[in-house]
Amino acid sequence: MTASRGEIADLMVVALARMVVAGDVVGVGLGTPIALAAALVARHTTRHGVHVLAGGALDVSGGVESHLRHSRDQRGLTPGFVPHLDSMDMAERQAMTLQFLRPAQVDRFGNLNTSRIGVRSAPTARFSGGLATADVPALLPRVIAYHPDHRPRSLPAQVDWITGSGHGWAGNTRKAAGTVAVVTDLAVIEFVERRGRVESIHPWSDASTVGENTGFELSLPEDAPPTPEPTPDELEALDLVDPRRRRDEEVPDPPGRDRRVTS
Amino acid sequence: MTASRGEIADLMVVALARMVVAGDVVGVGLGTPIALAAALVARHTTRHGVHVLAGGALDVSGGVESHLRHSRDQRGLTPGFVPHLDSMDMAERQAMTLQFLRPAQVDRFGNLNTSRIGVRSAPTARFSGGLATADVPALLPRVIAYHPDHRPRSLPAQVDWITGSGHGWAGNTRKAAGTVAVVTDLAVIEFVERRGRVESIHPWSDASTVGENTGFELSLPEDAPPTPEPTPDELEALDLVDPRRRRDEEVPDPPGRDRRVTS
Amino acid sequence: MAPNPKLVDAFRAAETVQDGDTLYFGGTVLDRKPMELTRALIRAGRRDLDVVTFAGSLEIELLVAAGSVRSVAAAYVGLGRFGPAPRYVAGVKAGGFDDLEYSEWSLLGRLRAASMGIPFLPTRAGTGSETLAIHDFASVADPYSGDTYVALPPLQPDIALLHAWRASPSGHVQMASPPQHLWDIDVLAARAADRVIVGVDQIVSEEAIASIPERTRLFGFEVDMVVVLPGGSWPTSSPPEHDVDEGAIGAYVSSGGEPGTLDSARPS
Amino acid sequence: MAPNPKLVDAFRAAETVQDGDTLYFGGTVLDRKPMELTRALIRAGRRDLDVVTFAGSLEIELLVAAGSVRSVAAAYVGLGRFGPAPRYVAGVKAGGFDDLEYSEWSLLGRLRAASMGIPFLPTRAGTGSETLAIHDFASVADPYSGDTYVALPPLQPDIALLHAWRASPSGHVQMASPPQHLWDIDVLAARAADRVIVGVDQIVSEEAIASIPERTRLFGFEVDMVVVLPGGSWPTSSPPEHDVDEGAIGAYVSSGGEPGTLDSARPS
Repeated sequence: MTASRGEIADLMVVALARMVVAGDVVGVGLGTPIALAAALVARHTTRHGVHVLAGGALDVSGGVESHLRHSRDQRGLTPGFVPHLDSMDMAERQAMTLQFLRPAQVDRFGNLNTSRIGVRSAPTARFSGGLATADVPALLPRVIAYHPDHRPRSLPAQVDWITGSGHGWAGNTRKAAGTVAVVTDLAVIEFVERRGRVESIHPWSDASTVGENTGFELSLPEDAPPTPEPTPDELEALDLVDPRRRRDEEVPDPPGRDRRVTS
Repeated sequence: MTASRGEIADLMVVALARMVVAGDVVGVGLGTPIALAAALVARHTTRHGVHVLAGGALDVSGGVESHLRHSRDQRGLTPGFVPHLDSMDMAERQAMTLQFLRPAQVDRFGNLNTSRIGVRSAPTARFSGGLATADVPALLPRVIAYHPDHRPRSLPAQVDWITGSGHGWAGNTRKAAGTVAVVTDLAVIEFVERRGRVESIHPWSDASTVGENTGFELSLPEDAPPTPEPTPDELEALDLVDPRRRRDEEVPDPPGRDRRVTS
Repeated sequence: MAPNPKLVDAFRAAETVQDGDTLYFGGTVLDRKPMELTRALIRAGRRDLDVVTFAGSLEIELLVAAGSVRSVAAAYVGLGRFGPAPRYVAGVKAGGFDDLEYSEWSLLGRLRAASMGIPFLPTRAGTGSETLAIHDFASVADPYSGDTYVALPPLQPDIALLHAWRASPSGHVQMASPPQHLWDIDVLAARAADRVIVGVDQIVSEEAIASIPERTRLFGFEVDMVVVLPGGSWPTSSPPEHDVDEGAIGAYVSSGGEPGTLDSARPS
Repeated sequence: MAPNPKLVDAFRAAETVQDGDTLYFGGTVLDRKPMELTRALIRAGRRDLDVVTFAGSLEIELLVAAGSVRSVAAAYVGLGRFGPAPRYVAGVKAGGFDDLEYSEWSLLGRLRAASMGIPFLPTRAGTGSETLAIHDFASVADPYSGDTYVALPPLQPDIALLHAWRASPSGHVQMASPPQHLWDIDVLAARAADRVIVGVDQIVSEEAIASIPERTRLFGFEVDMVVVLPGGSWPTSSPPEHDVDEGAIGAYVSSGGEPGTLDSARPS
């Protein structure tokens, strides 16, 4: 079965959005339209029982593009602006409850790498840096990762560099669960008891494809259900919050190269 | 010799102002017009090499009354407003350098009492509380006290309650000198090597009056000079910054009751 | 959408307060005091309250007169240029409640630790003060220099009660601009508290909030209840709506602290 | 009054920087980068700089291309939607300077500790991260719970270099309103640093500052030098003056990181 960039982006966005619960205050970082769209879709489908803080403004009406505007153009569209130090405090006191992160690698413990491949003094790859990736897994009640190019090097047994520590790390003194799930272009995986468990497989994939493209052993029930297609309400929300499909930008083109176009 | 409330207020203000040095950033608390006038006079006499933060606004032009206005009336008169938490940070990092405090009591070590007389559970007097009196002697490079009613119970050997610790207290890890001086309606006293030393005596007083009205032993040179009268420049500044003489409100009426009207 | 449950009346707001709660009262000295919410608490008969405020005035007078307080924690209680707070002073002298005097930095530092979500805030402020010693704070060694600092633990009031300019039904709260002195302490206390109740002079639409978003100081998700109380801070100020009613406060002082002079909301 | 010594040109400002200084570069990603001050540093031949920035972009590219840096400390270096920063990435891979990656909270927490004047800031942020471990921060036990926290020590750069909207001769600096995203980090870094140099698009009178005092973000006593540099953040943005010049950044990326494409100030 084949899937287009758009289908992949749509299903990833709604899969992330479904993990948002009423009352969540979702922080969205720089340059992650899938994360932003997911938070805004959740705000729509929960009928605004969710708040989204992105680009220093809260709940900007008008969707993804409005959140990316300059603040002077947001007057009339947002209830207010949040200085960055205030948002740091919100995270540390858990008034912010959730963040979506897009690392280069996620490993079997949910550890996240947004830093580098290889040694620090002479790496073979240097990513742009994780901003809060190192911080929020230890602060927020939960963090959810996503990766639009599910393959063994993206989901290795062990990340090359632990930028952000994963699920169930020791020493947290509040209810900070760490990275509780990763949504990829193939499946939805939750981290439970320090193990990745496949919750659902996207319609264009199957258990063996997911297993072969993951660098660590998954708990992968034979009867893992398909990830439900976007509902009419979700499709309406997607159109509302991201009519120009900024979310597609994060999916590689061609999606997943040649390994996924036929299942 | 006699002195009026106005003469006392004027000389106290200029004596305090003379201790301000160019580059000082002076924080002024609530309800202390003598402190405010002194900081503003110093700003004038140093030709603006001093900054005054009072009532949440910086360097309000127009003097004491302007600083007491509501912020909405200060537009056009101030370069800007300072949130209170920012001013706390300024103090702790010593970007604020000086504060004048008006305690109920000052003792031989420069300890300050703005809290109570007697035990905490059933005091015989309870003052309004010291706000930052407990804090700034341990934070700012220096603190200067003033008291417009110099008598033994105001300057006792030991304060009834140490709201703010005095000069030379142990444990300060930065250059926080504590309370370095007290200006009264009789004299200017500096605290040096944990001892009060009379620097000058106001024209309407003399050494024996100062000694008799102080509850602890002073270093009191026989030839202590008179506190210089306000200079023409200082008088001009006094008129500019406090034309309505709000500074007089802090001096008791009649000043010093009957003990000082004749020397 | 369902009717917004954040909009309640003062009676309902007071009902959610329990005897024995720790309550932060917003406003400073004669500005922005939540007077009408205080009256509602007293009418509801709440007792044994642990009252916290940075700089208290007439709200403390009413609570002390009503016998509602178990302790008062503050860096200042007084009536500003009108002098001492008579009921408060009499209550302290009589030992009617626990007088938990704070230094400014230690009270605000504890609220900051709570709003920052950190376990303690190290500071030099208050070193050597008997006022600080009341609280028996732990000390902490700076792991870099070895020097000793005061470790201020978080203070998380059960409820913060504020009075502000205006809010929307979803609970976005706006304050005057230019900002009134010490406004940010109200925001700090709200972020430190478990729950937040805000009385406002005006309820306005969400669109009105969005038209001047730079004046929003608290967001709906930080506010639990909004009570429409025009003049609810009377006789203290509420910018930009009204200044301090000096006549009313003078009359209170002249009466020797007769709470009846402050009984009703602002006369219109 | 004597002529105000705060107003200097970029040459004079760069002269006050020493080889080996720790410099904080203001702005975030493609906004408000002090590009013209950076060019002046390079023209002055400054070397062995320890560069700190929360989120760096083209200023880091210029400095790396010029061989001016000894280390780069940042939570992000990249060109935002234009992808990686080519010179920076090549420099890291070649080991050309020390790559002091920070987590967001630990870099900003260190600046906060400095601006708050406290010896360290305790935090849970970054626990378990190898990025945090680079810095070998001490840990501290919460004296109340006994739990262990990271103790972030103050970071006090020798100089903070910022680009802002406008300032007066006495050094009061104003920024756009509504505020641009992450503006407050520039203010934080300025308050943490020993000295502050601000390039501005406009120099205005003290009266102009006082006419909109609520936009003042840094005061004269916090600012050491003001340099009038219209377009001095080009090709990064400077609100409310101009947006990001996407064409110029695209040309830089297309050139494979040719610093000559960024050599001059904003073309008018």
